Amino acid sequence: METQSTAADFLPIIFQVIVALGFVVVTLIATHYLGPKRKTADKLSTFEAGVKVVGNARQPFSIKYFLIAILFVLFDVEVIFMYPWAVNFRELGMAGMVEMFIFMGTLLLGFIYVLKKKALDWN
Amino acid sequence: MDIAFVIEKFILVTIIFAISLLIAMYSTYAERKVAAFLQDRLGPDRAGPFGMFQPLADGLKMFMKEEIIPTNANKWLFMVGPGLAMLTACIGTAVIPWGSDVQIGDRIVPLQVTDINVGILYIFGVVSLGVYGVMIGGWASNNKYSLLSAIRAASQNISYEIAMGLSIIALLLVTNTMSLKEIVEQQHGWQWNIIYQPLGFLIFIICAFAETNRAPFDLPECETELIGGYHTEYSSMKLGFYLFAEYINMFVSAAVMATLYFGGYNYPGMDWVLLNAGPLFGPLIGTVVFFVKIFAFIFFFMWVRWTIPRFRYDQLMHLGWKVLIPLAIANVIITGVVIAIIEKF
Amino acid sequence: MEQLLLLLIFLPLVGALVTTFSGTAAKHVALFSSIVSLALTIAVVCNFTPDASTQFVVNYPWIQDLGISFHAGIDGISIITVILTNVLIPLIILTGYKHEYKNGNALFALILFMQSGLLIVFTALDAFLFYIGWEAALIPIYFICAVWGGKDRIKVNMKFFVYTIAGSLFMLVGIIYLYLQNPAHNFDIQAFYNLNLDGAQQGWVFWAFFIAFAIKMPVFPFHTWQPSTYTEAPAVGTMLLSGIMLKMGIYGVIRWLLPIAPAGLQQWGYIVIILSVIGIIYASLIAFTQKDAKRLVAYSSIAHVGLISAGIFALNTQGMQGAMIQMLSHGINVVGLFFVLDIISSRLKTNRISELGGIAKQAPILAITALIIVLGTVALPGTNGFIGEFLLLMGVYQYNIWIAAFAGLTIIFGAVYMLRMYQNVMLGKTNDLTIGFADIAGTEKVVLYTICALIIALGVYPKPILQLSEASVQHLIEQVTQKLTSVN
Amino acid sequence: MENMTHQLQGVPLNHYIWLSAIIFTIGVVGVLTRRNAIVIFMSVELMLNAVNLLLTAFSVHSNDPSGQVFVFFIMALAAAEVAVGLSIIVMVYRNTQSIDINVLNRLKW
Amino acid sequence: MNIIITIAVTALVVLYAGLFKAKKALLPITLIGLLTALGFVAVSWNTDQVYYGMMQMDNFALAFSGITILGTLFIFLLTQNYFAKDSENIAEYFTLILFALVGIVIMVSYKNMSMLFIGLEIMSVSLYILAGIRKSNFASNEASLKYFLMGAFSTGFLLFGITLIYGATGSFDLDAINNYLVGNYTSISPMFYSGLILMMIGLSFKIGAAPFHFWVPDVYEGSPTLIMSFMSTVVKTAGFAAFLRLFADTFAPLHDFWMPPLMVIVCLTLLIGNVTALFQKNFKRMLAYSSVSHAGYLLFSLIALTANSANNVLVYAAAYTFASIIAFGVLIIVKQKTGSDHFDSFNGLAKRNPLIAFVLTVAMLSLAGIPLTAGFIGKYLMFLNVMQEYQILLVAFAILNALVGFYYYFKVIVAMYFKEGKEIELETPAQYRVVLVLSVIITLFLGIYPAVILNLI
Repeated sequence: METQSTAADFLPIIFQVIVALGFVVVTLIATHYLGPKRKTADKLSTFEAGVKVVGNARQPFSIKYFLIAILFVLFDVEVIFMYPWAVNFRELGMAGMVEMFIFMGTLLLGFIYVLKKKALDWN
Repeated sequence: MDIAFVIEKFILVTIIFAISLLIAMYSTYAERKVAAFLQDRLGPDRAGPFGMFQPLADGLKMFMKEEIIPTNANKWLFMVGPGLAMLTACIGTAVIPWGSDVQIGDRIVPLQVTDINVGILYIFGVVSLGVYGVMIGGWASNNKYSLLSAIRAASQNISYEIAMGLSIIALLLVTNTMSLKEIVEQQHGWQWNIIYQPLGFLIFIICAFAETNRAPFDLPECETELIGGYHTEYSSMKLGFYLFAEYINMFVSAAVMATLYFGGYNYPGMDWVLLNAGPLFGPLIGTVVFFVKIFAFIFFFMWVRWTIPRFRYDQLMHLGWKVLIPLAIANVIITGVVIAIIEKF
Repeated sequence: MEQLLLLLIFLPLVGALVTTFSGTAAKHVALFSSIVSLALTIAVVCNFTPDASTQFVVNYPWIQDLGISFHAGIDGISIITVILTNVLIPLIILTGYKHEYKNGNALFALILFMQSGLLIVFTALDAFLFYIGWEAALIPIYFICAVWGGKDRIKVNMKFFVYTIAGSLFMLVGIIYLYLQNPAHNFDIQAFYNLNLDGAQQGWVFWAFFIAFAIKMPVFPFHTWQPSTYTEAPAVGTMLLSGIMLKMGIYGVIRWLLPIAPAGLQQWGYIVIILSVIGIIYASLIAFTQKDAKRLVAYSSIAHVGLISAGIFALNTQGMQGAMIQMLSHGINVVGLFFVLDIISSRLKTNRISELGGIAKQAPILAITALIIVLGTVALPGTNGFIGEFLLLMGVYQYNIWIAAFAGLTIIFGAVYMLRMYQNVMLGKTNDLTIGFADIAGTEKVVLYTICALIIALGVYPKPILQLSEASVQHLIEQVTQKLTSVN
Repeated sequence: MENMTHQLQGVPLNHYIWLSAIIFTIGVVGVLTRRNAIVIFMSVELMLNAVNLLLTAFSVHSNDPSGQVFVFFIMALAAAEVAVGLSIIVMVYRNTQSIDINVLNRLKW
Repeated sequence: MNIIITIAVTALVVLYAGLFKAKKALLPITLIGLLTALGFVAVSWNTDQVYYGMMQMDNFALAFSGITILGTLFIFLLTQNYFAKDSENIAEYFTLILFALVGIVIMVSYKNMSMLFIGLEIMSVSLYILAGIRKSNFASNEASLKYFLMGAFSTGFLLFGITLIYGATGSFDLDAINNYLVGNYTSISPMFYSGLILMMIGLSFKIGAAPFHFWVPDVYEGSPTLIMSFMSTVVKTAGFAAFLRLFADTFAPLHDFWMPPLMVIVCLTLLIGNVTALFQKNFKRMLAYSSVSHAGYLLFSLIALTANSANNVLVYAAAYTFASIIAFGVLIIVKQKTGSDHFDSFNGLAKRNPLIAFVLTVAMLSLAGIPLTAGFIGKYLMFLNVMQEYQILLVAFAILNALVGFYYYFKVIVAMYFKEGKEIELETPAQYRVVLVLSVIITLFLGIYPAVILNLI
């Protein structure tokens, strides 16, 4: 069995976050005041390789990306289930392994389905 | 409240933080030098001896440049983006064991910010958060190229994250713990996990390249297609943050790889060294070894960048989903079965 | 012997099934089936011992878990209604012979189906079975009236249906209540009789049942569905409704309400009687003003039924006997009346009294038979109506002289408006409309002759019928009085 | 160190309950008052997370791992729900160019 | 357990059959799978197996599984010619329905709150998609989105309820919770009460009981008819089984506490469902509201908890399921022909299609609760149950509602038989005829001889 982590073990992480956050904020503020400020309309407009800006960037994009995101959510969450199993692999023994393989088999079925449906083909 | 504990941790955090910044800075320098070496030219050589102060000059320039926030952009998110990218890059180092415990006076100081029992998950979480920095920046810029690049970056990252997670699972089957410290301890001497998990490591390192958006997976920054990538609209230190975050990420992933697969601060014959070098220097030698491994990985990263051409986007997705994920699953199954056979349960 | 009853009940069902699929021969099949039923009825009557016992009993477990069984039998009371049903159904089918119905086989099948339901109602000795039959008889008549009815049929029938079903749902609650009170947890009628309910409980049960029966009969003020439904229904539907269906309510009161909740009856009976008398007067007055002969007969029917219900609720032998005989006579008479009107309307397309007249000259046979039927309806001595109404009035008289006086008015009223109608329709000058009126022939003759024969036969020699029911009625009254004394 | 750990561990259960209840209520109010399908959906997720938090708290409090296992289930199924839900929202968006649920009132009662 | 595995495997096989373009094989595979599952139901009868403390295949679970599987089977038979014109992804729809069925079987057999949740979600998530399978149809989109948002919202309530109950009792196990209630009857944690109420709200959402019903008509109307028939029959039945398992068994000791709010729910459900159904001009929408009102009748059995409550729900659910399947089947045929689901499109149906008219009549009579149909037995048992506690007022209220019900169920009968309409001849595919006739036979058989189903549980 794992050693139980206590809340105190996570405290140093907060220290690190504090340090990093401090650094980031201070630097951002510092650069804000350090740099010169000579603003022109051209400079502030969106850069599209020097060509005139066409439309707004807030528009629908390929559904493929969305599909990838959804698939990620699903697969990643399923993978999460394997972590406790992997850590306790030896304690769970044969039964645990068979069960997890069935689980992975199901997952694989889904994966194959996704592949066959050509959800992951780019062109 | 235990003041000594807090002080100790703050000192350690600051040191690690400084080191990672330093390494990131000099990685930029190293990158140019390596590139120059590989392309048979000199590289930066003006600022200081061998151009040693080049990174400092670059940093200063970042500070002093004009800060531009495009009028169409969403101001707050525009600033949060790079900040978040930097922040997540910086906190990833918290769980990496830099060396075994050193004894300073009576006090035993672990060379690790904290050893939590879900260290690997922590790293994963932080790495996933990094995607937000890119996404937010790309979206807030309100620039089609930035957005497209951000989305590409995000989908690339998440695609490879699955394979990465799966390759780690195979490793966990071997180690039975998620604490990085324990994983390192198990690899005492020369029993590095690379021996048990060569395939896992291969998958992991490929994914690591993709996760850090390094060549050959640097599609989000592909100049020919997307101008500057998700940070097209950025300037000054905000741009600096994105670039920096990338190098820090490289450093972190090198450290993680060294920890997980190459024994961390372990090296053959370390017992003898530890016995003779004393409670302070013995572990520090381990730390040095660890950094050597990290540098080797960083060098490898750079070497690959200047050797292998960039993937096409479809090739990238194809590799991630159709090759690495099945391979990783197969790896898990094989590992499981082999362990089961060896342990005969 | 039991098989006889089962046959009686299920033969029409089989008949209905065959009729549905027999194409153009449907009406013959239906008639054949109903005549076989009639023959069976005669067999039953011949085998019936006129005492208080229940005969031909069948008792099969049906849904045992719920204490429901297929328990049926015939005693002196139910035999009257069984005779009524099985005599009238062939006649009604015959009346339908002349009409060209769309989907005629469905119509005849539904009639037979309904016959089955009615027979279940009249023979059931299990409250649940009774309820099932009650509803089973409703569905076919609903369809008959709504498919083959007049132009307002949909609305009118919905009213009729909702009224009836509302009543029956209350009855269902009453039945469930009794079931729960019954320690044996079944629906057996004898067990229900033996329940010891206190006065208040009986009061509730009384109302639960009474509303259902009152709507069916219909007693004032639950009658509002009736005239329009009768008017809109096709002739066969009207005959079924008025001739047989109406008796379900009366029978229900006698079979279920009286013996189970006599105390409730005692408590609330006076209200019912008053309502009945109000109904009689009200219906008669309305009947006076009717311009449509069919509506007039409908209202007369309410008046007659009012008298029957008053007679029953008077709770004495005369009233009860009168109710029995009047059920039969009224059924026959009213079917006759409606048939006469149907003959007229099918030839002249109208039933408005003012448009008719002088039919007697053109169609003397029709006029004579119609006269006999009208006389029977107005209870002329020597016709069947007389015996029933006389006994009923006697019964009511014993209960309260003033009520009897008011009820007696119906006879006079009835005579006035019926005869006036007869006069206006049959006698008088032949007008343009009635000039080409053809006299009755074929099946029409068969039906009307039979009806007239029955009217006269029952009027002259009612003894066999009275004998059939006497013992049972006597027994019922005894039972009720006994129970009343035990409660009080 | 001991002291600190103790303090961290010693957050009374009631606080968790109140916190979760508040988060949950925020979620409910969000669902009921917002008109944007995505925001509604996020409010729902907030409700689920309140549940997760509370389950974990109870689980630790009563030293019974099943509560945390339940959290896993909730997360997994919430992920499935997210996948389906977002797809539905995208589908609706493609047909209507809007994710305001007020637009979706062609079916009236 | 075999049942769940069978259905799940069938679902996967169907999915893959679709992948390899074996369209003809889809329905046969599905039917074989479902029949096998039914076989397992029959085989495991009276065995009362408990699986790892998570699921209990007692007769209750098996009976409800049987009915839901049978209902699904019928609905599958109605798919003939249905999906083909809508989409290419028939196999996916089949699979989703089967997955939903897996969830349903879990829902009716759970012994642990986590299984309730998982079953519910497996079912719901599948249904969210199914509601929206007409991707370009606006109503379908909207139905899907509404169903999804409401479903997720109610899941939140359910989960919070479960959590509070877990906090109070320290367990998700139904027996343990029950033991807690019995053991600490005098000192039940207030958390438990709030948890119970939240669960009640969550489940009421799911089964569409008022005042949490507002999504039902919209979702039902927007969804494709076939999916609606699945949702309003099989899914609803499962929801009640889940409700019942929890409240009638586990929470039974607290009956006095949760009965009054439930009574309010029942009355509201009946009233709203019936009165609104009355004013509908659209058959499909009328069925949606009528399904709300039937939820009210079904909840009746929980007001007076007796040993028969579960069985009464079973009978009612069976009656309701088969009658509804008929109604939906006919609706699909009519709509395919006339393009409308208003009452008017049924005008004059009886002339050319006596069989269709007859089966629909029987279905309506059953839904209205006329004797000799299964619906009557169902209603009768409900009334009987409540009468046992002498809740006369409630019964009277229900009767009034039943009357209203007659009115709108007869609307379609009126349209079919008594109104003149275009004389349309409907094509009734063979499978439809099988389903319709079988359902009518079941409806009538259960109405005339209900003894077979009365003592199942």
